[in-house]
Amino acid sequence: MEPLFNYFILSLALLSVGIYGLIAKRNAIRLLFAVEIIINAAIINFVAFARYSETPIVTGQTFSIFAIALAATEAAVGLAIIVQAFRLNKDIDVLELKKLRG
Amino acid sequence: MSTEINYLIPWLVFTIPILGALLMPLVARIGEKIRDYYAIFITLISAILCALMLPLAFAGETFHHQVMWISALDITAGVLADPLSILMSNIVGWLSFSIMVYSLGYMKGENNMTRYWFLMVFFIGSMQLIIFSDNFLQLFFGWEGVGLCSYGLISFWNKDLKKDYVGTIGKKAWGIPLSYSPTHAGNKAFLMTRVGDVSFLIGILTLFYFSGTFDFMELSKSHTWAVELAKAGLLIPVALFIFGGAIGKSAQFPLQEWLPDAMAGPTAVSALIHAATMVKAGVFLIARVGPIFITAVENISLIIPFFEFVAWIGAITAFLAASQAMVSNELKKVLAYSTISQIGYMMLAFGVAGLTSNFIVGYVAGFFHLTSHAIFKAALFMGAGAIIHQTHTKYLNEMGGLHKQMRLTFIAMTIAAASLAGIPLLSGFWSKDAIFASILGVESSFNLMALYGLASITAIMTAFYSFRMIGMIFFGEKSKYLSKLESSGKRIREAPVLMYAPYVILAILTLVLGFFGPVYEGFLENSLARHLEFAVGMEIHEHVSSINLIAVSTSVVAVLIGGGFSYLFYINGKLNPIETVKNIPGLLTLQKFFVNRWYINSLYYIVFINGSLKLSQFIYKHVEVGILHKLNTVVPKFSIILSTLGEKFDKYIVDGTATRIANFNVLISRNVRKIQTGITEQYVFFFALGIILLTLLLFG
Amino acid sequence: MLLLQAVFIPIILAPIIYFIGLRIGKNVGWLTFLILFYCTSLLLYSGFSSPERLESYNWAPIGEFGLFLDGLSFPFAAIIYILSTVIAMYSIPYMVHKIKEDLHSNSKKVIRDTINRKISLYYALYLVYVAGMLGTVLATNLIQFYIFFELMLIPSFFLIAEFGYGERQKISLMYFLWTHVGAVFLLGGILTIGVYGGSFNFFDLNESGIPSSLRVWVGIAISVGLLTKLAAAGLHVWLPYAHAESPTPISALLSPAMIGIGAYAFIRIFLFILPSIYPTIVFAISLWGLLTMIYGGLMAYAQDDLKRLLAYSSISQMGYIIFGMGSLYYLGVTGSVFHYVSHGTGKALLFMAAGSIIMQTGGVRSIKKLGGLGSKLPITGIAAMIGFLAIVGVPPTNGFQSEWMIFAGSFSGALETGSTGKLIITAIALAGTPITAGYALLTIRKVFFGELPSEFKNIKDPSFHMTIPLLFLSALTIIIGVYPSVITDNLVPLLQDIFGGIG
Amino acid sequence: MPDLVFLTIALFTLITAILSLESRELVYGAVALALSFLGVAAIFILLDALYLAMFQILVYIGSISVLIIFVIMLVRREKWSTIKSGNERILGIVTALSFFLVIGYVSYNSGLLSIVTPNPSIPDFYDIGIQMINDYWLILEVTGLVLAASVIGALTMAKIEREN
Repeated sequence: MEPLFNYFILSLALLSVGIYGLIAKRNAIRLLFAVEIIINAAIINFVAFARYSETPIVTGQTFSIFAIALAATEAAVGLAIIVQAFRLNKDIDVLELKKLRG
Repeated sequence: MSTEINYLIPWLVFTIPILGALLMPLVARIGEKIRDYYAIFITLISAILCALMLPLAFAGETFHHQVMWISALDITAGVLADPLSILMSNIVGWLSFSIMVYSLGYMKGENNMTRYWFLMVFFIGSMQLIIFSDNFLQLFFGWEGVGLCSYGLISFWNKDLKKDYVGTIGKKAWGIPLSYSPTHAGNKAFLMTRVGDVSFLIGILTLFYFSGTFDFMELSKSHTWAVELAKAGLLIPVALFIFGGAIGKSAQFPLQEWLPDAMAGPTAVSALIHAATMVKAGVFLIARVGPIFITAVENISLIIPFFEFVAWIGAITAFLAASQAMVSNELKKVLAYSTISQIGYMMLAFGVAGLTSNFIVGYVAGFFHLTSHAIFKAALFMGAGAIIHQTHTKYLNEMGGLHKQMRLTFIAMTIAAASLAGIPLLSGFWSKDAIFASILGVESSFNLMALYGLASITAIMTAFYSFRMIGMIFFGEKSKYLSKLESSGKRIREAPVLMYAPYVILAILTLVLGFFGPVYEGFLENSLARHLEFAVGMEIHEHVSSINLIAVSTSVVAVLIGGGFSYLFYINGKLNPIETVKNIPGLLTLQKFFVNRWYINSLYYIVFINGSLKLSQFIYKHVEVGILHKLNTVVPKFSIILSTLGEKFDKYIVDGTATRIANFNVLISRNVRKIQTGITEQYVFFFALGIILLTLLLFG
Repeated sequence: MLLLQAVFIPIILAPIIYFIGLRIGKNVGWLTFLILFYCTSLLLYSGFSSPERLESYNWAPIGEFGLFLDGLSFPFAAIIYILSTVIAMYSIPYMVHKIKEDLHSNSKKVIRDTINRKISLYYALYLVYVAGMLGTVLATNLIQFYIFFELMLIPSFFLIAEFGYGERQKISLMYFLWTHVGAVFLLGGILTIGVYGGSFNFFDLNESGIPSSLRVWVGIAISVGLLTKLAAAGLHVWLPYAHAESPTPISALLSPAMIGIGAYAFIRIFLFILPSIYPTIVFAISLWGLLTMIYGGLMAYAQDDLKRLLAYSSISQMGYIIFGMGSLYYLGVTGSVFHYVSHGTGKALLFMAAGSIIMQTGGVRSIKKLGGLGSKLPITGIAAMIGFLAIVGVPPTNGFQSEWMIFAGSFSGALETGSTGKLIITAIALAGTPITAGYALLTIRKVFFGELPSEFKNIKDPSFHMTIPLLFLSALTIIIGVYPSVITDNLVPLLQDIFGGIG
Repeated sequence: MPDLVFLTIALFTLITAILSLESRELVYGAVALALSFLGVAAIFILLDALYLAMFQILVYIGSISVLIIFVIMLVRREKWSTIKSGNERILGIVTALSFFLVIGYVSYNSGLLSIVTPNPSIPDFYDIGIQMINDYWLILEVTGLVLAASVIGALTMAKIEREN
């Protein structure tokens, strides 16, 4: 099997991709993609570290499941917001949505 | 000879009235008549059940039945039917039945009769509970039950109308009023007996620690507790604390002050509770507990001080109360004082029983006096009630010359009063004689002389006030009040039959008991002695009942002196009492002293009632509100003051500097504000940057 | 799951009750009553079916989230829920009356809307409040205990602030601050125990881990915290205000049910967790108890406001409980627990009777202005009489059973340890009991006896919502008084074991 | 050396992830994202987390991706193509790369490399259920509540629109 480090690097790479996406993109849907990627990176870490722990534990998987469920809700809400914003502004450029700032 | 009874009977004697009383409000819904008869019916059943147990008493046997009560503490409930309790329960049962019948007439037309019947029936149940209890805790239930009913019945007329007051309104001693509204009197009775009860509780709880039980039978079987108590030096205190309960309930010195005022209740109540039964509970308690203590101690001298105390309390109370009865102007109060005094006699007898070599003599004397007194005092009270009912006055000096109009009442009351005074061959004569005889058996000469002296003087006073009462009611001229009443068209006549029948019957019973006095005494001695011997385990010496000549002559002389004066003053009219008092120096002061109840009442009010109220007001004003509540508000106030001070400091000193700093801050904030773009990209960027820098710093 | 249901059903349903209440108005009281009735039956069933019941759930990382019903917690739990159930019913007419009284509007719609809004708020808070009390008593974990301790405090704060009399905001704040300061002491104590003892669970906690130099301070901190709750003399200032000015049904819960929880916590913590500290503080505790009972009683004499009098009487009764806790003998502690029950039923009866009087006379609270009500309000009068008898400790009410146990325990403790000082204290305490009888009788006499003021000619007993709770509690008071085994059977062996360990 | 299977899957996942962000058409991006999720699922299989992999496929590919595609279709406009990424792009690349390098370097130096062998016992998905119900029931319930709340929230937003 692989050493743990490889999984870690994969997860780190995905996280970096996600960060890049969050910084570089202005399209709200792309931002959502980036967030999902980051969550996936985190989940990989969870599972991998749990798998490689000295005592057998499943907590990593359990929490991954919670995380996935929460990611789903987040996606749903995020998309709803996007749809709403689009209908109000006819635009999903986040820079244009700045006026939401208090 | 063995006599069997159904084990349920003693239980039913008190559960029927208690549960029956609880049903009273429901029965009252059916109809008023049914409610009244229901109450009397329950009393009758209870009395009949008592009578069913009499064979057991004749045989001198004991019946004991227990059930588990508080299992965790191993406390049982039970009934103890021995000659003592059976005899007592018969007295209570039948007297209460007759008084209940009397109530039917006396209370006719009153409102709130449901409450009255409830309390009366509940009282009877509680009283029987006291009598049949086989342990202290259960006894205490009954003990407080009767106290409650007494409280409720004294304050029965709780509207506190002026006509229901006891005592003459406006009279004061040391600035303390001597007249009380019914509810006040009820509170007073409850509180004073409560003081006694607390002492009782201290006693039985300490006893409980040493013996681990409340049970009378167990206490009399095992004697280790007494040894340990004596070792701890608590034997006499515990006994005295228990006696404290009896002092409160039986209105003995120093807790006697509640009983005269308890006359604020309806007369039937006074007859039942404050003459015949409840106040005897204390006597009964001593009769229960005394033998247990005597048999428990190894050496009888250990317990002697307790009996000395009991005897002295009895003697002092008898004297004190009799002196007040001589001067009281209210008919019921005379009877109340007389009750206190007679109970003092009983206490004296039980106390003396422990001081003599032969316990049974005093014991029987006390119990004999209890019986005879219950009967004739109930008769006297009921007669007095009838008179008050017919003449609408409670004052003796507003009566007079009634012997023609109320012939039956006159005869019945005279018999009862004569018995009270100790006229030979009436029941009171025999029982008092027995007490005198038992005092003569006292071994210590000082006690003998003093107690006998006090008892004899009291006997003189008893005869005096008995005949004074009869004289003032039935003889002499009609008072102005009565004449006025008659001229206004109101005729004074005999009370209705429902009322006079009970007290006439009781008067006849007094005569009968007088006739068979020595026989009854012998019977009592037999069954009680057997009981004490076998159930309690006491050694009883054979005692031959005989008439003690010294005792008889003392009591006859006492009657002659007391009765003679009374005759001259009130019946014959040869001497004018008012003039006499005025003429003999010192007598007026003495009279005032007696009328003001030896100022004991006022003293209690000043020290305890007003004292605690004043103390409470004082503490409330100066500690609670003055300190604690102030603290409660001072702390916030102080902080507010501090903050205002701080504000001033701010304004004049800090502000100057602060303004500049503030301006500078505004400058910064304007610039910083630019950072808050609301653009996610920038946030993420700085976040990532932060993490990178942090990692480099920490691990790089 | 029975106990879990009993605690959490009310909490979960509280918001739902609020929204339902907005629609159906005062009838939401019946819904609350049913919920609590169900929970009470669960509780009583669990209590009577087995002497001990433990429900435990993992609650990482703090420990076990447990609900524990044994002989000690059962009397407390049962009284809390029984009282809150009957008071839920009692509150319906009272709160409607109270809200109307506070309202200055003639528009029917405004009145109806306000009543709906306020009464649903009331019942929602009420549910959380009673569940918080129950949770405190059933907790098996110090942290859990503290959380519930606060959970009962916060709704009661809002209940006073929103529905009280007089300067209610100020008073509720005072109440909150005082009890909170107490709670902070308590928190300090229990955190110390938990940290040194190795666990926050009652059953795993090891007392020996606490350094001996710290033990006394822990004991003092916890005692002060709990005695503030119990309103011991000196720490009682908040109580008369809070109890007198809160809406009467809440007074009827605050005073009998809530403050006594301090006693539960005291017994649980000191006897079961810290038995080595307990003997060192008992003398101070009984002295404090004595002071409290006499002080509270004397203060009650000086009151004219009916509810304030009852509040001071509560202080005095808490003195009895504290006194029993300091007895160092199993019977005394039994008496304390029992007295919580007696005081619970008795004082609830009194507050409810006071509420009935206040409602029927149109807000008269001054004893001087009342009188002769016995004939007009017979059921209220009987209930108040029984309540007072329970407080005074007269058989056949349960107050007698608890009082004799307290004093027997105290005597026994004193004789066992051979402490003369304690013996004297106990005698003084017993001699002080007529004080209670004094103010009780005086109040009865002034309120129910005597002449009826003319303005009360036409009043009568309130509706069955209020009389049935009164009669029910009266019956309960006497039943427990005659048959005390329901309380003592499981409690006494438990305490005997404990004291076997200490002695 | 990394296993060939792992390497393939990892590269696939990474490339599709980058594609999902960089594709010209948003729809393609969405498809690429779905593929990336699939890659992650494969990683899970490598890690012996079969149940999780199935869950990942069900939730991410089956629902989230589909949802995203729907939304994209709903809001399809010309304007998207006009949304330009300017300087941010370079900034993003630099940041992400430096982030990767720094964290990678640090962790390379940490003891992470020494962990090579996984735990011999393969966790059973029964255990997940047991643990979830026994230890984390509260979290489970809260998650359920959050789900419900989000559904309600999403619906509310849609509803406001309709009223307009």
